[in-house]
Amino acid sequence: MTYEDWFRKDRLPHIYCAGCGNGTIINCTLAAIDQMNWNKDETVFISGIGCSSRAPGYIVTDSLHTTHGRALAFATGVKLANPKLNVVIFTGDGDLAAIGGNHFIHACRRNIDITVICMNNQIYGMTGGQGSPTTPKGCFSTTTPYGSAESPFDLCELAIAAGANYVARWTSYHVKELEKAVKVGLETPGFSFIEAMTQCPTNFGRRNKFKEVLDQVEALKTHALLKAKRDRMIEQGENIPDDFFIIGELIRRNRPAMGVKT
Amino acid sequence: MTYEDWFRKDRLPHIYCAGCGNGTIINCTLAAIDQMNWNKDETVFISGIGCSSRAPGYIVTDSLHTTHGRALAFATGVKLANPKLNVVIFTGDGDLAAIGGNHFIHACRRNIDITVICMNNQIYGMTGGQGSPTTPKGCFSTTTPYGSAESPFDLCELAIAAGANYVARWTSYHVKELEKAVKVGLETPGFSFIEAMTQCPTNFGRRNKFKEVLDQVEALKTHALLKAKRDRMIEQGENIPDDFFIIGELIRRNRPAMGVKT
Amino acid sequence: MRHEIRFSGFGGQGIILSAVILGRAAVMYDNKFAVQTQVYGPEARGGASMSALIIDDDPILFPKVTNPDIFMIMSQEGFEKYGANAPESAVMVLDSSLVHSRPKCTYYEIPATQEAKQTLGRDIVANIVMLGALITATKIVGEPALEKAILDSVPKGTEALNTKAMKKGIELAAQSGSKNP
Amino acid sequence: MRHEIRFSGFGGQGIILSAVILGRAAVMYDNKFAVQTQVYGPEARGGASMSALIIDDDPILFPKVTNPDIFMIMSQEGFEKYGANAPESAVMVLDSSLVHSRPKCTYYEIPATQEAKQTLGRDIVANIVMLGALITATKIVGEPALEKAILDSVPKGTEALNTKAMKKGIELAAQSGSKNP
Amino acid sequence: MTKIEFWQGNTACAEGALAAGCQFFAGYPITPSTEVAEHIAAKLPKRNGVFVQMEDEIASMAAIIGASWTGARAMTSTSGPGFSLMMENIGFAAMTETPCVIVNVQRGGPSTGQPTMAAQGDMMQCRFGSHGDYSIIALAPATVQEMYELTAKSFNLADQYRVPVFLMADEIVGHMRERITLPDKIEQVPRRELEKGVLPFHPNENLIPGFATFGKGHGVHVTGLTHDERGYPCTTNPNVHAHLVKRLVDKIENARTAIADYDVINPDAEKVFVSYGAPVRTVQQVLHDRNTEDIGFLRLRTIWPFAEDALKKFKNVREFLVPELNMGQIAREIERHVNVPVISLPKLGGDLHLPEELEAALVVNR
Amino acid sequence: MTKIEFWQGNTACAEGALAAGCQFFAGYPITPSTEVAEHIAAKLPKRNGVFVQMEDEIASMAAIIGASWTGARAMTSTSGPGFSLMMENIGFAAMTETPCVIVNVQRGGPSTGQPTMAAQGDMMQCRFGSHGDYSIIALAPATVQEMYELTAKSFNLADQYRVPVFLMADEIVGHMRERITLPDKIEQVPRRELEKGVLPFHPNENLIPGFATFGKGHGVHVTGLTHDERGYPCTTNPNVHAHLVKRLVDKIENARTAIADYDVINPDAEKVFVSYGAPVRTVQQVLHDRNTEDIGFLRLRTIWPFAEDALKKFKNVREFLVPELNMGQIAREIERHVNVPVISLPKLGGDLHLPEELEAALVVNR
Amino acid sequence: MKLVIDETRCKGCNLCTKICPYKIFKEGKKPNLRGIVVPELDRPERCANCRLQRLYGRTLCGVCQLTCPDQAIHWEEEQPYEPKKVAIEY
Amino acid sequence: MKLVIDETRCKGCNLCTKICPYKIFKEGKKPNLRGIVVPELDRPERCANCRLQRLYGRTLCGVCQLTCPDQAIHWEEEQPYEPKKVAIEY
Ligand SMILES: Cc1ncc(C[n+]2csc(CCOP(=O)(O)OP(=O)(O)O)c2C)c(N)n1
Ligand SMILES: Cc1ncc(C[n+]2csc(CCOP(=O)(O)OP(=O)(O)O)c2C)c(N)n1
Ligand code: SF4
Ligand code: SF4
Ligand code: SF4
Ligand code: SF4
Repeated sequence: MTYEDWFRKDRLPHIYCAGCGNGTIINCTLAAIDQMNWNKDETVFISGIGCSSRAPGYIVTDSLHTTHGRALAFATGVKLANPKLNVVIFTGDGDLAAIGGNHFIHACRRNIDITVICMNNQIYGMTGGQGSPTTPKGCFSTTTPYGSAESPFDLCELAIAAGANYVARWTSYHVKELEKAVKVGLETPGFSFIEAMTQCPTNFGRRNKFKEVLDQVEALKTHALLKAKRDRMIEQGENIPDDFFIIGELIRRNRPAMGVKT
Repeated sequence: MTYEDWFRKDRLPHIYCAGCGNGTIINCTLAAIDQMNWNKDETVFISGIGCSSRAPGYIVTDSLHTTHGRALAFATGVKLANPKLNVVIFTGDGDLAAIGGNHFIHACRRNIDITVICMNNQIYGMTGGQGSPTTPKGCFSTTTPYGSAESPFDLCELAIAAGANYVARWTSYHVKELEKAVKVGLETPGFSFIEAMTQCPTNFGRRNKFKEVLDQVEALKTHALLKAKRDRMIEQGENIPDDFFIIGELIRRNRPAMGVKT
Repeated sequence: MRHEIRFSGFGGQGIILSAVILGRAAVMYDNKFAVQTQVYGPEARGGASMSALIIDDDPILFPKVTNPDIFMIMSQEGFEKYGANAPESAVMVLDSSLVHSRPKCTYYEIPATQEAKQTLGRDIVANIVMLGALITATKIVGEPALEKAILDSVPKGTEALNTKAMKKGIELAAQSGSKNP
Repeated sequence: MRHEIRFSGFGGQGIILSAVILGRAAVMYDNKFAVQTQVYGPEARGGASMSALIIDDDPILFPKVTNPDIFMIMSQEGFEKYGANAPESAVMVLDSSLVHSRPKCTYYEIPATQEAKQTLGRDIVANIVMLGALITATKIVGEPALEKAILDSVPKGTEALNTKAMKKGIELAAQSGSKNP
Repeated sequence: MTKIEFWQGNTACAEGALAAGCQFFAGYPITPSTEVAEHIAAKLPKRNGVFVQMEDEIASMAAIIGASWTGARAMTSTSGPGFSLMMENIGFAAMTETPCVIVNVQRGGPSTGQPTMAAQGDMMQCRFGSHGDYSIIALAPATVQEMYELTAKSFNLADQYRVPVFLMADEIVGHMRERITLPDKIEQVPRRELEKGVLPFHPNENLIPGFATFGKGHGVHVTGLTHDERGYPCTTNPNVHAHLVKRLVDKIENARTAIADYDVINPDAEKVFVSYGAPVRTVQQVLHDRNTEDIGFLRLRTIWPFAEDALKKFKNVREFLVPELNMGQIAREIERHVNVPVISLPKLGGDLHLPEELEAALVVNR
Repeated sequence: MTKIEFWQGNTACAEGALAAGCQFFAGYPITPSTEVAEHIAAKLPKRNGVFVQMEDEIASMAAIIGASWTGARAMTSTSGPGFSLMMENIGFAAMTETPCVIVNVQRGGPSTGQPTMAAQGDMMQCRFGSHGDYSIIALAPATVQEMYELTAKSFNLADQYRVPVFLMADEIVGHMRERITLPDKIEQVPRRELEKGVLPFHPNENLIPGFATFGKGHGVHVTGLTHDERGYPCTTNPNVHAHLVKRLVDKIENARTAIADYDVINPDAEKVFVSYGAPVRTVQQVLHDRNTEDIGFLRLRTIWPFAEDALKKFKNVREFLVPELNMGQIAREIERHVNVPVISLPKLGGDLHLPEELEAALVVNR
Repeated sequence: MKLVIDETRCKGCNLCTKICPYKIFKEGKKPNLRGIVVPELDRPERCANCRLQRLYGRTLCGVCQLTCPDQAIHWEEEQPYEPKKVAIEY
Repeated sequence: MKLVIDETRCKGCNLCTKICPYKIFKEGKKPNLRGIVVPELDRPERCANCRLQRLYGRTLCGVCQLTCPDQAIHWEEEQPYEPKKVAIEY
């Protein structure tokens, strides 16, 4: 068996634009899941609304494509009602952190035993490129035509402050690392949050000087700073540029969790 | 002029139970405001729903008593539409952190120039004593009849992770410190968050072995740990008991803010 | 026969519990019908609390008390708000340790709070004293029914105290007898 | 006279912009009425994109295109989905560099993409070439109107290129002339 | 052996749910419904069920839908403001045909209004409060007994029709305590599980598809987007949408008669009361006090789908009188179906109509 | 000097708002309304107004209410799912009499449904979607021209009646581009500011109180709780509640005739179309193609309060035909008011009724 | 300056009895007409604010006033003004 | 093992051309029938997985497959199986 067996092949190709990183992240997630020896019949994928949230529709297991922002609340119901089910959530930055922010922090607080993969493309893809709460300052979108004036969230910081047991960030470039992080997330009891920075060539790239898909992937790669390196830089009093983001495992702990399979 | 002049005297006494700390926190807030030389006509109090959220109704200025959890979203509209107005929000732990959690983190992220006073009584007072997202583990409420099984939020940590410029925590016992913290909050541009731990004798105290109001205030006092002391304890490898909470100024910084009066 | 009973006092006296106990006695142990209602809301905090009970041999249709014929009043404010207009045909049992006024109807003066504190050592059972007096004054439910309903409703370990309180009420009502204005 | 025009091609060809420009030309510079509509949605991603335009001398009531009499087709998939059923009375302008099939109606073969890339150096203006051809083939709006509408709509600095593209289309249509199946 | 109790309406509701096999409750406190949640919070854990207090009503509604897909009988309870917040996910439940029970103990609105006072102001909202066209089932209890029975019945209807079912109570019925007789056993009509080989959204002759419980190997995709019978999104084909939405509506509206639960009293009368919920009690009192058969009474327990046939049972009716604790919401619906005057008798503010008030309405000559 | 443009409906809506002096827009993207927000995001900052993208639709609705209390003309735009989320705060706006404009570019529901296809499925929801009794104003544009004009008009109505006003557009009207003639100037009817010495919720003869703008020294307390004329909570007095809610409803319903905006065409006809929004266009086409006066047409621009008097203008009517992009929501309302058959002509799935379809409905003999 | 408790506002919570550094507030004994047991003042002349407010021209200590949840504690002017002569107790 | 691109899935994003450590994927030149320019394979025998998957009994490298957003890259069995003889290029 390989991870390809988890795809609902009759629905491929998916609706994602050419070069969209969402497909990559689904691959990495399924590759991790494939290593878990999970029963397909006991695995459920859940999502909200957005390009990213279409992912469960391409996977053969039971899946629940819900309302915008509410995936984690639905997932809480599924997981608490039947802890035997393995529950994995796909979400986007808008879905998770704009309209869904409250369910996000509460699911972290409850530390419910699910794994959340956030495809953070820093934009609302599905609706055509509006600013999201992770759009970097100064970036362009259809609702920030003069450059975004608001500060973005650091979703991982938020998850940590709210109580998640496992938090990691990688990018669509770091496929192997991402796969591994998802696997650790799946293995860790309690709430696991994996943020995957990814390219949206259609709506982010096009408006922010990334002519080609490859340019945006390159930018993700070059602006990603390994946590260990960041820590070293801080120690040495080095300056960390504003537009860098930290990648790596950001927390792994053992707070009491809810809905753990017994 | 004294802070007493800010009360809408025709509405006193207020509806709070005997011994409820909310009245104390209103006093401290108004005492701080009274020092700001603010024009009453340019000051607006806003709140959601809950005992705590009734506070604006007792103050002579314009005030907006909104829907449960939404005070900060309403406040965002008021402040952005007219930055000349000084905007202060009263809220409760349920209002702010249960139903209102998303607006809380987004207001912090935007770092909008308002001051939020959260009367955290660790319970839903208005509806008769259900558990809230700040009810400590093991505590009793009408919806946690076997002791709360969920982990509570640390609201200050959350505000910091989300981006607030000023964050402090005190209690209804520390009236002078609270007054001062509110004042600093009012003076700091951007989002200021002051968490005031307080007693709800009727709904928290009664169910959690605090026979008298005084017992609960005493407990607040003895479980409060000054930040400086906490830092010292950590340094010395001392153990901080689970049921302690940190008081003091927790952050003060200068991230870019929105809606600042010009 | 439909009887409408109004209970009033201040928060913490167990006004609502009194109505619930009496209703329970009627329904569960006297095989009657009863409907209990009360005033909710933050406005009920602090001020006078009120509860109402209808007891009838037949199913109760209209469930709200509009013309109470029995009153149990445990505070002066409660009297003013909910008892002062009692019609002459009514019967009122009042806690004479807390209510200064007197109604225009037949009434029983029961120093319930005082007795509860002094004789029984716990003012919390004043309402049970009042209930004992109430059934003595009105025969609205039988003593065994009331006693069982009380025992169903009070915290474990306080059964004896509460039974004693009820008996005390019965005794006080019998002693004092009814008064007319 | 009501004319219904259907535009199709793939994403990125500027199919929708073409319809908008033509509508704008009719309304703003030829004082006609026009309604432009299109297909939205994620399902429109990747596959054939479609836009429709009605041009009339009188106000347009029913706003949807049901019987197009003019087609501008820029991809094979677009032809199959939106052009294959064109009635014999229609006129179709097709990008012969990308559309392999031919319709049952009168048509113009315009190698727009090829010309845009080779002659004009930017395949992005293929749709403008097509528009030039379209008005030549149908006289649906005048050339000055189209030119102004194009200049209103294209990015600053590309005006000359776009005008050239339009002229190229006019030229190609005139050269190739209409074909009948 | 039946059992007598003296229960609060909200307690009876909670007990009715437990008796019906409710295994999952998610809720958020709100007056005057909170006692339902509180009672269940105490009882459900002891029966191996799950009680969870969510962060808000949106999440509560989401959680019960999620739980329902694992096969659990799931419920939430709320009142006006919370009900308004649930609207988006109620539409999702309708679209995905998720069985679930929503209790609304109605209070005075609009907005925060009168939190502790009774109303029936959400009767149109429960039918039309979410966007788009859909149908639901709504019941209204008038006694504590019915709080118990109709709650239990709600679960059966939800499972049978795969639809959100609303128990539209009011503060009076929710908060009063009264005598209740408990039946020995509540009949449970379970959901029909999807058969292997059948598409997950392929309906049977009653227009209802089998339920593809999560974890049972169906590999079902559930989405709030317009979907075909496989459950796959299909959002630009007008026929698929029209077909789906029409089925969602028809499966309920066609079953109108089967779902209808009402009493027809004095069908030959010329003046006929129509009532549901707490005002039923006043009408009953009026009829009892008059002790004649000249006044008719249509007592509704099912509100939606509206039992329009029941109106026709009153052959001689010259006017319908409709006392409601709102501005005449169900009176509006009655107006659609009859050609005689419909006299709305609205009462706002929390008090129940007094028998005198209804008597007075009877003597007016129109 | 008027100006011609070739605009998209959503652009025209945004421009209409700007022309009406909209100074504050809070919104959250959603198809098919997003272009309204996008256009305003580009334009408003240049006019010293505020555009803010909120975290969700609940917050958007809250923000425009907050902004409105500072005196700003404030608006949001959304579609079905977002509209459902706004319901609680819409009730708050109604209860606190806060002028504001909500644009709903309707798409196919229920739930996520058909995000890119047209519908008119939220017509009942905009009237009844929040809990409790209240009234609102709703307009429906059928052309790009009306997207502009009725948006502007919405602001005037909102300020005049102190009520949330809904522009109930649909995807067809919102997304199509068409010719539009811009008037020189849009008349702005400002709010009436509260006079000193008058209680902030004391109404004038039209049942409308003066507006106590924040920052102007009124010291007003605004609450969604039932309140007296001082604005103070008063939640257990039935009279205060009944009086307040009745006024909130009456101030709109009594002004029904003043607010009504409709065209009566061929009033002597026996068969009469009633229509609003995009289907108007098909009816117009049918009437134009027939070129006779035998078919009547009531073209509604105001939907709520419902212009029941307009129905009476058709003296010879034998049946009303109501084409709607829903299951017959406004047809329901018409049924309440007339005694002739009301033929609902529902169309779901996103396509507009074809002229042939309406022609066919005309020839059916009932 | 004279320390007073407003009996129409006090709800008898007794917080003042705990927090006054001079222990000026003592639990009351008898319920008033509203059924509330209002604290009694024990030699209020010892209050720092009573004594020194005039001198410093601002509110001193004031912890009881800030703490009283029911806005029941304040100071009234005394006529004629007499500087208090009680020594501070340690 | 044989590396293949599924032309019915590939959308021509060219990510594979960037991330393959062996530079096996080259930008294609001609659009296919769907209008998509699918990359070409340059000496795919060099692919680590092609060569060594059988040997190790698990997928090796596989970065192109994981990265391809359109699930267009996979390996097919070759019959008969022939261990590749191309040396690894550094
Ligand atoms: C309640 C509601 N509001 C708005 C929308 C419209 N909407 C659909 S997807 C989306 C944003 C998605 O952004 P994100 O989660 O970042 O996902 P992406 O498409 O970028 O993967 C929005 C606003 C909706 N469907 N429902
Ligand atoms: C949408 C909505 N849900 C629920 C409620 C009911 N409600 C009123 S106050 C409250 C909790 C208040 O708790 P908190 O904010 O902690 O304030 P406190 O009363 O403890 O001061 C709740 C749940 C409501 N009014 N609106
Ligand atoms: S819009 Fe962006 S996120 Fe959505 S499929 Fe296209 S590239 Fe991916
Ligand atoms: S219930 Fe608690 S929070 Fe509310 S007024 Fe009483 S003591 Fe204060
Ligand atoms: S603190 Fe205030 S309310 Fe409490 S007892 Fe003292 S004076 Fe009275
Ligand atoms: S990465 Fe996949 S979709 Fe992209 S060009 Fe390569 S094979 Fe095609």
